[in-house]
Order: sequence, then structure tokens, then C-alpha cells
Amino acid sequence: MAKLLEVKDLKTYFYTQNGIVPSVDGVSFSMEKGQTTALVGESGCGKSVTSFSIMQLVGAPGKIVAGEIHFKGQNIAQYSEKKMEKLRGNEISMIFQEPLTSLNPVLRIGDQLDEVLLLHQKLSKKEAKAESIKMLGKVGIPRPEKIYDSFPHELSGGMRQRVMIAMALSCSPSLLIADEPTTALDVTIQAQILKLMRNLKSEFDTSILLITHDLGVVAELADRVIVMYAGQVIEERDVFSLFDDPKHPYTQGLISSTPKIESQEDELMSIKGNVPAPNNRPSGCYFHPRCPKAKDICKSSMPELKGFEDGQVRCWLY
Amino acid sequence: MESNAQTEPAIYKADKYDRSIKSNNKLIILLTKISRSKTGLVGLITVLSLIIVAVFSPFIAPYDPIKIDTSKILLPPFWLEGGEISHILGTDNLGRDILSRLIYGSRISLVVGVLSVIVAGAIGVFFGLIAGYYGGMVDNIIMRLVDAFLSVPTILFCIVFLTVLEPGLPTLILVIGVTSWVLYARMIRSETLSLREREYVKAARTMGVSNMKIISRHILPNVMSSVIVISTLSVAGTIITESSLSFLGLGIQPPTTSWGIMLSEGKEYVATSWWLATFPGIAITITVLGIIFLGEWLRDLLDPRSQGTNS
Amino acid sequence: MIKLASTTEITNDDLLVIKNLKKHFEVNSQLFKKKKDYLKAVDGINLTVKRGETLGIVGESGCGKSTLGNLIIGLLQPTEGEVFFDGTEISNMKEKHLKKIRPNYQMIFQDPFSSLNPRMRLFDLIAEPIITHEKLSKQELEDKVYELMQDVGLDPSYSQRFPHEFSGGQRQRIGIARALALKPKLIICDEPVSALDVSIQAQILNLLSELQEKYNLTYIFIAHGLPAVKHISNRIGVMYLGNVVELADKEELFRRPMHPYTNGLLASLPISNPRLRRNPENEIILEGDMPSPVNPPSGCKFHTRCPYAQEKCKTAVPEFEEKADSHFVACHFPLMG
Amino acid sequence: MWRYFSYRLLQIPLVLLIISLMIFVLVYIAGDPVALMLPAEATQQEVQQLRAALGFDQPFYIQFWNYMIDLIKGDFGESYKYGVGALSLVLERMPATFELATASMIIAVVIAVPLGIISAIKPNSIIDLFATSLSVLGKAIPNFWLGIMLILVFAVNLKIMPVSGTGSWKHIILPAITLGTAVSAQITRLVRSNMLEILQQDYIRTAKSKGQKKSVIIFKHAFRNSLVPVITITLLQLASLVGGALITEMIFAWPGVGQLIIQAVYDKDLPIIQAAVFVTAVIILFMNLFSDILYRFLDPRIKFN
Amino acid sequence: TTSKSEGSKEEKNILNISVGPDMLTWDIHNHTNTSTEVIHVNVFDYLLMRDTEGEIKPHLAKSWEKVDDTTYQFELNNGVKFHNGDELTSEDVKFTLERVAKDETLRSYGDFKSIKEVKIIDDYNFQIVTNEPDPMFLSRISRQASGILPKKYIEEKGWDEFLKSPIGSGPYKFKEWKKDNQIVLEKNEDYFGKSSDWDEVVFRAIPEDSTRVAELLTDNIDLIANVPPSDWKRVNDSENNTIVTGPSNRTYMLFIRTQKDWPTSDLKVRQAIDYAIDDQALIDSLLDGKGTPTLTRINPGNLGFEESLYNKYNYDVERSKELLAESGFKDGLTIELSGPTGRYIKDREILQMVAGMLEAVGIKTEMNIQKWSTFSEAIDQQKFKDGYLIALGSSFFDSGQSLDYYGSERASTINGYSNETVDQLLKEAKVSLDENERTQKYQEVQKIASQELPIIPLFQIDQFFGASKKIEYQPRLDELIYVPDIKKK
Ligand SMILES: Nc1ncnc2c1ncn2[C@@H]1O[C@H](COP(=O)(O)OP(=O)(O)OP(=O)(O)O)[C@@H](O)[C@H]1O
Ligand SMILES: Nc1ncnc2c1ncn2[C@@H]1O[C@H](COP(=O)(O)OP(=O)(O)OP(=O)(O)O)[C@@H](O)[C@H]1O
Ligand SMILES: [Mg+2]
Ligand SMILES: [Mg+2]
Repeated sequence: MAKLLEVKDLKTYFYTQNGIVPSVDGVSFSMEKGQTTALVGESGCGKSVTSFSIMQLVGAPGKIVAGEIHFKGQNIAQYSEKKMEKLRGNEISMIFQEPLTSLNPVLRIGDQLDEVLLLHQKLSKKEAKAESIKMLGKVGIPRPEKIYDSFPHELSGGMRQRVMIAMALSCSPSLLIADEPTTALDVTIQAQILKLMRNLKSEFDTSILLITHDLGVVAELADRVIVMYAGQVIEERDVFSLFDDPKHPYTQGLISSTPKIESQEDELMSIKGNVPAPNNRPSGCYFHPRCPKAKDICKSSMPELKGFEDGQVRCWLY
Repeated sequence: MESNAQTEPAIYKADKYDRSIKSNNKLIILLTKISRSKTGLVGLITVLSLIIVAVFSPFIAPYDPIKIDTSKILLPPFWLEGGEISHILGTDNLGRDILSRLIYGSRISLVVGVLSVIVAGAIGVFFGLIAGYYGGMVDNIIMRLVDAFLSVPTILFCIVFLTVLEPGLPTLILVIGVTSWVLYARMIRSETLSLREREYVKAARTMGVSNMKIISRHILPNVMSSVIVISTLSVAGTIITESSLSFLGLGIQPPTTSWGIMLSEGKEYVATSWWLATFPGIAITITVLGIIFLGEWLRDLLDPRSQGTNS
Repeated sequence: MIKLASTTEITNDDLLVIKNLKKHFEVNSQLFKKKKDYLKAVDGINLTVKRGETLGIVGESGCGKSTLGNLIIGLLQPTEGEVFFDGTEISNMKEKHLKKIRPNYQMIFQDPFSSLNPRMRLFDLIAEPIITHEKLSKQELEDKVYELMQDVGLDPSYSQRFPHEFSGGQRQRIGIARALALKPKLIICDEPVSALDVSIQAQILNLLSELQEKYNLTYIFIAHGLPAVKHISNRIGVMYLGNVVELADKEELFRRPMHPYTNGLLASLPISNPRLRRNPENEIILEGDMPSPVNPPSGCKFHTRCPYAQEKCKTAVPEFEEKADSHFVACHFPLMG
Repeated sequence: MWRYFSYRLLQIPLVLLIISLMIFVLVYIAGDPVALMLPAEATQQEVQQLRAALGFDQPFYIQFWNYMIDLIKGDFGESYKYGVGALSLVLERMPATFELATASMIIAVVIAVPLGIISAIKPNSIIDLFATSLSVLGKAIPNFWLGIMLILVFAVNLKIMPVSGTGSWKHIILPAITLGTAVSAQITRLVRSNMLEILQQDYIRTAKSKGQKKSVIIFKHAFRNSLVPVITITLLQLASLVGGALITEMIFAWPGVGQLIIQAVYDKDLPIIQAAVFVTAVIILFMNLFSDILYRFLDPRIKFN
Repeated sequence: TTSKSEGSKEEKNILNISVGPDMLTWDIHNHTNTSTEVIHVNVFDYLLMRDTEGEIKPHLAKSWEKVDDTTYQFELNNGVKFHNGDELTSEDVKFTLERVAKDETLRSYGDFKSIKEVKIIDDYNFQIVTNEPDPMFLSRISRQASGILPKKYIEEKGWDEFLKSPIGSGPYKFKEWKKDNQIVLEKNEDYFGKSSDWDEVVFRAIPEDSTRVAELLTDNIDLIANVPPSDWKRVNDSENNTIVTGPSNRTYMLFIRTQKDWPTSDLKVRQAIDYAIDDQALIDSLLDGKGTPTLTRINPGNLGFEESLYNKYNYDVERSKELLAESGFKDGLTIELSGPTGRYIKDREILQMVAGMLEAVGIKTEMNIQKWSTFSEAIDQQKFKDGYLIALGSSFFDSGQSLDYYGSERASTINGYSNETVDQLLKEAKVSLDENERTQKYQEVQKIASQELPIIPLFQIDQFFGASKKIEYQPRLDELIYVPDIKKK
């Protein structure tokens, strides 16, 4: 089966006042059509930058310095801005973490919804409106005609995220990148949105690249999981095998340090130390200062991403 | 970094592009930061030179700035025909040396600039803190006072004061100071309002720290950077105000020299002896530019967001 | 409105007793409206916190958790009601008298970035509460500060650093040290781990448990993440729109939630393993958003989202009653499963 | 909204009261104007008579009361120099000043807005550098100096502009540039920093992720958002130009309030100065109110409270 | 000259003039401002009028005679018409003069209060009766504020209307006044006097000197007053313009304290000051030589002029130092001189130069230079220290006005000078109606004054106009601009 998306050795650096920040430092992974792939990792590990890189939306001072991004067999990393504009919102679309700020506050919801349709589908204004209202209904917004004429601030967070989803799906994209779509929401609302995404995924036949730091969300939604640490992919697995038998010590730590409702442990497992700042990474394996199983070799040289069984892992233990 | 206490600090990847400051020495950090902003550096050098010139005027100036020499009236700068090397920037309509007058004039600009900003700052910070911290009626009254001052343009306000009061340097400083305190008050008030809601102020309150202590230890130091920035920027404004007032004949009076006076005395000669008004004009412009650069750079420097989190 | 649920006697076991506590914020009216509107952030809460326990408070954003915490700690004046700490009424006390009692209850804030004065060094930050209440020699002060730093796992060599030189986890440790400095009996933790990364959250939760044991502390632990609350608390109160709607031992609560809201909350929790995925068909998740606290629904405030709501729920306010052993709930039709 | 409006409206008299108190105190300090009103050879007795007749021998608060009563009636007293009501003298010249202020504002906006946008789109480019230096210079050059220079270059040497006075549209250009430069500098910086900030916003990223074209993003999404503060600042500045055009008006012999004020200052004609300050304050206060209301209308997020 | 064609109208001769700030009012009696009178004089006529040399000549009145010590009789020209066609008669004269002589609130009241009444004999003949013998009477009615107003018009329309659209009998009719901008006058074709070359006169209000000069240089204005010395060369070098000068009746002088306790109470100190100042150098270096050094403030053309003191000055540094030593200030002394800025041509520069000259002989001079309103207030309240610089004129052209400053009464409010002989002479001259006797007495006063030096006159200054070469203009001693005198070349 053809890969929908294949990222090869992607490097995205930020050239800041205080030096170069290698936020994404050689990320490779692939995604199959129809799958929901989750990208997990702690704050600052480069998940968002990876997704922006795919969309070529990394703003200055960031730059993609190396790597290939194949979408449906085309290397879109080489695409011109014009060609990317055709792709964005049409073939690949995106929803963001902050539904509060991701909508333009001075434009009406309808305006912003119509915009995508007018851009990518040859619809008249009237048709676009009808389509937009239909989409609003599909994402479970009551009285869509009324919401169509509202301003973003008149909507609650959950509603806004629904609008964002409607906007992202209105051109039936092949790939939907969801950058922490539920992090800013309350649990009950989060559950609503996750359910919505699950339902819509089958209806629109969209593959989802789900970015999150919440393993719960991964467990709910993902088919495949890519774990990132400090700008790199350290483990890539099928969701079930990852939870059953995490390989990388970081993944292990991550899973066991999450408090669980079902179990009753006295002390949580915890990973000592902090995620290193991207411009301050240790030598060798970036995880070694925090790794309970670190060996000498971990301090000096960086392990390769090794494939095995149903996935890959980057660790000297294997 | 947290682990560093226990774990040996890792050998950091040497990155030739890494420009983050490694030193802990404050001076080195400061100097590095200064050297990174060209305009900031220009501003700093300009302001420092201005201060040096003002302080050491008697030693730097080649002539007495009020010495009249009728034999050397309106000499052009030395590079022009008829100019003399002894009067580098020429002389004015009373034969006084322009360069010396410029040098001495810097004193007034600086004194007026700095002192009136101190006056304004002191009043403004006081009212701003009180209004912002205590809120309610006190705030309401102070803010109406602020509105009152804001609804009359500064220059007009200065003029009203100066029409009534005995002229002179102290008056001028006081008037400019008193008419421009609102800038600080408004800024400090709004910062205090938000600082008051900051969790660390709340934390101090839950610990029973007294209001005066909270204001002086938690709020004042955190508004200081804004105060410094506004101050530098308003020194620039003040210098222009002083020269405008002197231009209108309401500021410093001759024979004291200020750039504003030189400009207003020289404006008559703009068409015939351009150097009289041009050099003070340039001096004002350069000074103000320098101060603005310095201020903008200070603004960046003191902005907590730009204080690189080296964690 | 709501009658006192438990007996109002204050026993020696009760460190903190909250009676009918209310906080109504005045909000300016909307267009063309003369009457003032009130935002009922906390709307009649009764709670008792026992010595040495950890009481968890959960609820969705905006339900009034922080307001409750601020009321207890004295950052806000209640509109109505009383707070007894160790037998003394504190919420209406003058600041002068309060100063003596203050050290007994402290707070840890949610945001480790804004709860530390960016212009104070670590040493001064931790010393501040001590200096405010005690006169100590320099040496004594130093000893005390270093001991506290040790307690929370901060290296003494950091004592001259500024907050921005620390990571989020470390800053939260500083906050904890500050709260501990006065040897309080009660610490109110307002979402102390929400702003932290998963791997750091566990560190802090473990630290809090450790300290509780060591210093015999009582916690009120506010969070909207149920898993963390569950991990650390003995009892848990669930809040909805300014009211505590259910209160029980944590095991009891998770096993037998009586309030439909608690039930919905539990159902919407993300699972911890993909093998626990529910069938999307019989998934029961709460629909709709939390109503505005300015105009809360009549009767039971939850009736608008309640799958079991009946006519009565729209009009009558349910009482907060003990429906089972130490299991309080405010519902006309509690789930008795 | 009406509540808000009326609340703000109610503050205006309060602020005006403070202003009048300040002015009154100043005038009180200045001493009574009787000496200035009588000829130099007047006797001491004549002075006393006039003082009593005008009420200058009353205690402070009574004088203030009378002063306030007069103020409410719009009576600022007669100009010492012109011998007519000061308020009418000020109001007569208001249109000219308004015209000049408006023209400078238009020029300032026309220059500043595109410049600000371009330098925000391409930060650190040549144009940005140019815009930045221009706007810094605009703040650093005293406008009396600029005015004289403009006359010299464009009127006397190039002879393409009239020197001073009013009459044709050309007359307004040089003074408007003189007055507008500083404001223009300010607006450029405001637009630039606003646009820079807005271009960082999440919703701009959203627009990009939709595949929207850059130009549309800039104008539809970004500029519209930055417009609100620009419009309000513009209004506020317009108001302060009305009172701040003193020097420009003098240099260009523009028949506005500024010139009147300067002459009044030279003659210590206090009634005129008081009236001018008061009228300016009223204008600025109402402009503030107006811009505030406009702000709230233009930005759907802000409610009236 | 500049004939701007206005639409389809035929070309008109328009004269553009700017003297400085705008005029104040059309109420001729309620101002004391020369720039305002400059315009009034073209709309209203005086009974008598001085010519360019300062000689009083018939104007509305074709003849006059003194009836007794307090009564003059005048005969008006027949058929003089106001701009609305009404004839100007004795009624109007009575109305006008009695208004200003009776209404204390008018600014010019002081100058006319000596008039007791105007007795009408018939339409063209009337008598003016003064309260007491007034030797300066004829000067009074041939200067500022003595224009004749239209009684009927004013009584019918009211003052407000008159002030909005005034009419007089003068060579020009009021057309339009845009405040602080310009005043347009159009020619009165029925004018009884000298006919003018100009169909229209525009007086532009331009307070800023350099702007005024720029307007002249760009040929927008044909005649400007008060050209700063720095621009003379530029104006003269320009193609179409030239500087026109003429004497003014204004003298720069130093008022010096003579009261005890001031070092200047010592005559020798005052003399030392006089000898230290090089009047000619002031004129040469600041005014391009356009002025006349003098030892008296009475200029040619004034009644009482003393020629021996005019065009002379004392300058002798050595002598000055000697005098200083004699007075006991061998080691020098410090005095403070006040002076206005921006009021008179080069006022502050002159004071600064004077200070420099005094410094050279050992009199350290502190300067207190202030804007006019502050300065004049300080002078009024005698807040100045040792002395001040001022430049006074005399619109009466009569020593009676100018020398009053030496009398004990006036001087007591200025510098405390008092001399019985001077007082006696002034008193006698004030009531004498014999011109010769008055002249002789005033000359005597000047001689004493030049010895005792309570006031040190420096120089008489010229007037400086910038004029287009297309016009012919000769400045008048009274600084007025009477448009019919300006000829088109
Ligand atoms: N504009 C920028 N300039 C400099 N550094 C940046 C910029 N944007 C991102 N970075 C850096 O790149 C790194 C990766 O950021 P990214 O946003 O991808 O993290 P993330 O994994 O999405 O984290 P989060 O969970 O907080 O969203 C971070 O360390 C951040 O500091
Ligand atoms: N000072 C205040 N003035 C007005 N309203 C307030 C104030 N403080 C809180 N509120 C309102 O009271 C309600 C409860 O706020 P609170 O902060 O207690 O919620 P919370 O449960 O802590 O939410 P979160 O989980 O987001 O911290 C909210 O609707 C909030 O907007
Ligand atoms: Mg992210
Ligand atoms: Mg909270």
C-alpha cells in the first residue's frame, strides 16, 4: 500500500538571536492512508514544528534545512509557495491547539468557513454558504445558520474547535493534521471532540496526523504512535504493542508516570530531570542523563533508529 | 537541568553557531547584549558622549560661550570660504563660537531633560503605584487627574504654566516635569493593576506580607524597567519640548545657552548663515536619536520575554 | 438555599470547616440593562477538611475551584458564609489579627512562572515568608532556607539564581518550599501540576506525598485532571457551577459515582490503554457546554446537560445530603448502582 | 452601551472641573489682571476700585465659585488685548486649526500606513530600515526647524509651494507635513508593531493553513485587525494636534487657535489662554470618548463595560 | 503691482502688505497698537494729519484756529462722504471725540480725557474745548485713535454691526477680515483726499519674521515691515525687492536706578556706563549702521528737539575706568540689567553686547532677559535690579510726552530720579501754549538729563521695510502706512 506521507530526515532549525535552535533534528516517519498516526512527546520536543514543516508554515526565523516530505509520492518539500497554497486546506488541512486564538476575531464564522471553499472549490458565494452551514451541522453545532453569522468570541471553546474542524474538513482533505486539538479543552468537551473526530474520520475518509502529549488521547484514537524526544523520533510502533510493551526507556517512563484511574499505586514512577532545551542538548543519546538504564556508550554516541518487529526504536539497548 | 544537581552536567554539544551567553558574569552578559544591538550601541555611545561633553564643557569648549567678539561676526564653518580654523563650526551674529555654545548648550538640554524626567517620574510612579494597587476611589480620583492632564497637550500646558510663573531654569524643569507625569502614572498604574493580580503578589499576601512591603519589594522593582524605558524615551521628548519653548521665548533666557535658544536665535539666519541654526538642529536630532535608540534597546533588554531563559 | 449537609459541630478532627460559602462577583450589565449582574463563582459550599487528609477538588474550568481556594486562603472576601480554621473564624477577620494565624495555612499556585517574583533570587524567595513572621539571625535564616531547599530537592548551590533560570518543575519546587517555610498545617494546592509536563508531574506529586508524611500536612488539592487527584487524595469533592455536587472517599466515588455529572466526568476520562477503548455506540459522554455562571439554570444547575433530568430537576434545588456512608451528593435522582 | 456611554460622559465634567480648578489656581497665582487692564499711569485708588468691581478682593473660594459660574455660562472674560469675549476669539479660529490638523492627519496616515505594513511584512528589509529611520527622525526633528526648512526649500528656493497663509489647497501642504511628521512617525511604528504582532497570531496561521494567498492574508486578516488601534490613535492624535499646532501655525501664519495662543502668551492675555485650554480639553475629551466608542464598535470582542 | 486676476473680472491693482500680527479690532478707540492703526488710518480720517516729515497738516479739517487757551475752532472740508454715502459733519466729530473723552473703559481714554466737549457751530464748523490749556492738543487729534466715526451709521446699526463691517471716510473701504489671516480693503473712489494707485489693499497677518521675508522674496507681498537685519542683504540681493529705511521716532535707552543703595546712584558709575558703551558699534554690528547714536531721546521732528545732543555719543573706555575708580569701584562691580526679548529689533543682542562692553571696563553685568509680558510686568512692579534696556517711541512728537519720564512723579515709579529744576521746567512747559517757550524749556531739561544720566540714551533706530521694486514707498516717522502715499512704478 502506498504511503500517504513519508518524512525523511527532516531538519528544521530556528535561527534566533541567541543562536541556532535545532527544533526538529532529523525526523523520519511515514503514514499510511486511512490511519490515525499519533505524534507524542513532551512539550518542546518538536512536534508542532514537525507538523508546520509538513505544511511549510514554519515562520521566520525557522527554516527547513534538510529532508524530504513525500505526500502522495510527491516531494512537497520542494514545492513553490503557489503550489503549496493549492495543497493547504485542500489536500492537507490543519487544526490547532488553541481554538480561542485560531479564529480571526474580527471576521464572522461564516466568512472564515466560506473562505476555504471559495479558495479551493469553484463555488459561488451562495453555494459556499450552504455548504458551510451543512458542515457546521455535521460537526454537531446546533442552529448552524445562526452560528454562521456569529463572531468567534460568542462561541465557547468546544464550539470553536468544532468550527475549526468543520473548516479543516470542508474540502475533504486526504490528510488532517491535528496539533493538540483537545489540550485546551475540558475533559467533557475533550471527549466530545474526540468522538467527533473519530466519527468524521470514517465519514470523510481522512487520515489524521494527531499531535498530542496526552497518552490518553493516543490510547483513544491512534492506530500508530510515533514518540519524539528532543527533536528526534525515538520509537515508532503500533498503538497496542506500544502500550503493552514499550521499548524505549523514555516511552516506558512516560507510560508509567501517567496516573491511572484503574490502578492504585502508592508512588508514581517518574522520569527524573527535565527535557533538555534544544540548544543545550547533551552529547550521545539525548535521553541518557535521565535514563535509568544508561550505559557508557549512551553518553558518547547517538543510537540510530533501528527497525524491528512492527516498528522502530532509537536506543542502544536494542 | 534539574537533574544536574545529581547527574554530572553533560558535555554540551559545541555549536559554532551557538550565541547564547555562557558566562555568569553580569558585566560580560551586559556587554555581550550591548554589542549585539548596533543601534543600542550607537545610542549608548551617543548618550555617554553627551554626558561627558556636558560634564566637562569648560575643559572641552575652546571659547567662553557668551564671549562676544564683534570682529568675528557670522564666520562660516572652517571648511567654507571665509571660515577660520579657530572657529570650527563658525560664529554667530555676536561673534560667539558656535562649537563652544553647542558644548555648553548640551548642559541645559541634559539638565532639563534629566531633572524634569526625574520630577515627572517621581510623581508619576507614586500616583501610578497608589492608584493601581489600592484601586477604588483613590484610583478613580487619580485617574481623573490623569485625564485632566492628558486632555491638554503638553506644549500647551507648559505654555500656560510658563505664562504665569516666574521664568527660569528651575521653573522650566518643574513645569515640564509636572506636565508629563501622567505618562508614567498611566503606565505604572496599568502595570500595577496586572502585577497586583500576579500570583507572586497573591502569594506574598497569603504569607502576610504588608502592603507597603508588597509595593516596594514586589511591584516597584517589576515596574522599574518600564520606568527606565519611558524615562529615556521621554528625555528625548523633553529635549524637544525645551527647545520648542526656548524657540517661543518661554524657555531658558539668554545669555544662558541652550540648543533651543541657539535654534531660535539662528532661525533668522537660516537663509543667510545656515550654520547658526543647523548645528544645534543637528545636535538635537542626534541626541534625540541616540536616546531613542538607547531607550528602544533598553526596552528590548528589560523585556522579561527577551531575557533568554537559559534553563 | 442549601442546608448544611453534615452536622455543624466542629470536632477537633476538623482542621477546616466551610459553611455556606458564597462568592458573587459583580459583573457589569449587558447592553441596555440597568440591573447589576452577579457571577456566582462559589454559590454555597459546605465542606470539612480533616487533619492529615488530602481533599481533592475537581471540576471543569470555571466551576469555581480557584475561587474557593482563594476564599479559604483569604485572597478574596466571601460574599456570604464562614470559614473556620482550627476552630477560629478567619474569613471575616481583620488583617491585623489574621497575621498570626496566616502561617498555618499556605497555598501553592498553579502557574510556576508567575507565582515567583522574577526579580528575586531563590534565597530571598524562600526567606521572604520567614522574615515576614519571625526575627532570625542571619545564620538561623540560612540554615532554615537551606533545609527547606533540601526538603524540596533543590540544590543549595542554586540559591543565588533568579526564577527564570529554573525549569517549570524546579519553580514549582520553589513554590512548595515557600509554602512550607512557615510550617503550615494546611496547604491549598491550586492545580500545582497542570502546567507541567507529564514526566515532571509525577515528580511533583511524589514530592507532595513525601512532604505530607514528613510534616503531617493537610492538603486541599485542586485539579481538573481526575487521575492526578485520584492519585493523591483521600476524599474527592466534585464541583459544578459553584457548588460541590458530590463528595466521597475516592474509592467510593470512583466505584459508585452517584451524581450523573460525576458519572459523565468519569466516562469522559481518556483511557490509559487502547485495549480499554469503548464501543463508540454505547459511549456515554456529556453533551453541551457548562452554562454561564452569571445566569445558571434554575433548579438543579446540571439539569441542562443531565441525561436523567426530569421535571423536578428544573425547578427544585437538590440538597447536598449524605446518601451513603460519608458519601454526599446533591441530586434528586442519584445513581444507585 | 448607553450605560457605558453615560458613565464616560459623566466623567467629562469631572475632568473639566479639575482642569478649571488647575487653571484657576494658576491664574490666581498669576495675580489679578487689573494692572494689565489699566493704563500705566493709573493711581493706586483706581486700581483698588477696579479690583473690587471685578471681585478680585474676594476670598479664594468665592472667586472660584464665581469663576465656575462664569465658565458654565461660557464666559471666560474679555481678552485684555482684543477687548472681546475670549471664547468667541478661540472658537472663531477653531475651523482653521481643525482643517490643518485634519490635513496633517490625512498626510500622516497616507504615508504611515503603507510604510508600516510594508516594513512589518518584510522586517529588517531595506524598506523597513528606511521606514524605521524615517519614523525615528520624525520624532527627533523639532517641528519648528522642519517648518522653516520646508519654507526655505519648497517655497523660497524651488518656488513650488506658497510660503504661508491660506487660500488654495497648496497652502496647507507644507504646514500639514510639518505638523504631521511626528504623528506619521508614531503611526508608522504603531502599524508596524501591530502588524508584526498580528502576523504572529494563531489565526494568521489558520488562514495560511487554508491555503489563503499572502496578499489576502495581509489585508483581510491582518490589517483589519490592526486597523482598530490605528483608527483610535489617529483620532486621539487628531485631537491633540488641535491644541498642539502652536508653532506650526505661527511659522506658516496659519490663522488658527495656535497662533492666537502664542500671541496671547506674549501679551499674557490670560482669558484667551484659559479659553483655549478649555476648548482644547473639551475637544480632546470628546474625541477620546468618540474613539473609545468607535473602538468598541469596530472590535466585536469588546463589550461595553 | 501683483495683479492677480480674479476669475473673469478685469485685472486689478492689488497691493499686498504685511506688518506682522493681525490687527486687534475695528474699534479705533479700544486699542493702543500701531499695527492696528496702520490699517485704521486707511479707513478713517483724522481731523489733522502729519505728513511724511512729521509736520501737522490739514486733513478733514481744512483750517483751524485757537480761540482761547482751552478752545480750538475747526472748519471741515465740505462734502466729505462716509463709505455709505452719508456726509461727514460736525455731528460725527462730536460723537467720536466725546465718546473717547468720556468712556473710561476705552484704551485710548487717557489720551483724550483732556477734551471737555465739542461744540457744534454748524455742519462744518465746531469748537473743541479742553479742560485746561493743553499744549499737546493738536498732536492728540492727529495721531492714533483720532479717526472720525459715522455717528448715524453706528447709531442705526449698533456697535456690533459696525465692528463687523466698519465704515469710515478714508481712502479705502472695508471689504473683508479673516482673523489672523488677512484684511482686504477696496478703494474708495469718492475719497476726498489724495487718490490712490491701488484698487485693493490686502494686509496679511504674518507674525513670524522669516516667513514674512519669505513671502516678500517670493513676490507674494509687496511691502513688509520689520525686516530683521540678517535678511537685509538677501532682500537687497533679490531681483524684485529692496530694503527701504527711514528714521523712526524710537530710541533705545538704558534706564538706570538712581535711588540710594544701588551702586548706580553714584553719578560717576552712571557716567562710567555711558562711557563704556560704544553706541556706534552697536548700530554697526547689529543694525548694519541703520540708526543714529544720540544723547537724548528727543529726535528731530519732535517739539523740543535739542540738536547739540543728537548724533553724538560718549565712548571712552579709559575715562570710564577712571570714573569707576573715582567712584570707589576700582575692583569692579556687578550690576544686573533686564531687557525684553523679541519686542524690539535685536533687543536681546543689544543687551548682550552692552553687557560685553561693560564687562570690558570692569562692570560685571548679569542679564535678565525676559519675554515682553514678564518684562513689562517686572518693570511696572519695579522688580528689576540696577537697570533695564527699553526702546521707547513717542507718537505725539512732543517732548511733553517723552520727557515726562524725568519728572520726579513719574520717575518715582521707575528709577527714582528727582531734580527740582527739571520738575519746575517740565511743569511750566506742560501748561504753556507758547511753542518757543516750551521748546526752550524742554531743551534745558535734556541738557540737565544728559549730565545726570538717569536714563542713558543709546541710539535712535531706523524703520526697515522690505518693498517690491514695483512700488515707491517712503516710511513715515509715525510708522503708519498711508496707502495713497505708496505709488505704483
Ligand atoms: N519561532 C521560534 N523561534 C525559536 N525557537 C522556536 C520557535 N518555535 C519553536 N521553537 C523551538 O522549537 C522547539 C520545538 O517546538 P514545538 O512547538 O515543535 O514543540 P512541541 O513539541 O509542539 O511542544 P508543545 O507540546 O509545547 O506544543 C521548542 O523548544 C521551541 O523553543
Ligand atoms: N475577580 C473575578 N471577577 C469576576 N469573575 C471572576 C473573578 N475571578 C473568577 N471569576 C469567575 O468565576 C468563575 C470561577 O472561576 P475560578 O477561577 O474559580 O474557576 P476554576 O474552577 O479555578 O477554573 P480553572 O480550572 O480554569 O482554573 C469563572 O467563571 C471566572 O470567570
Ligand atoms: Mg506544540
Ligand atoms: Mg483555577
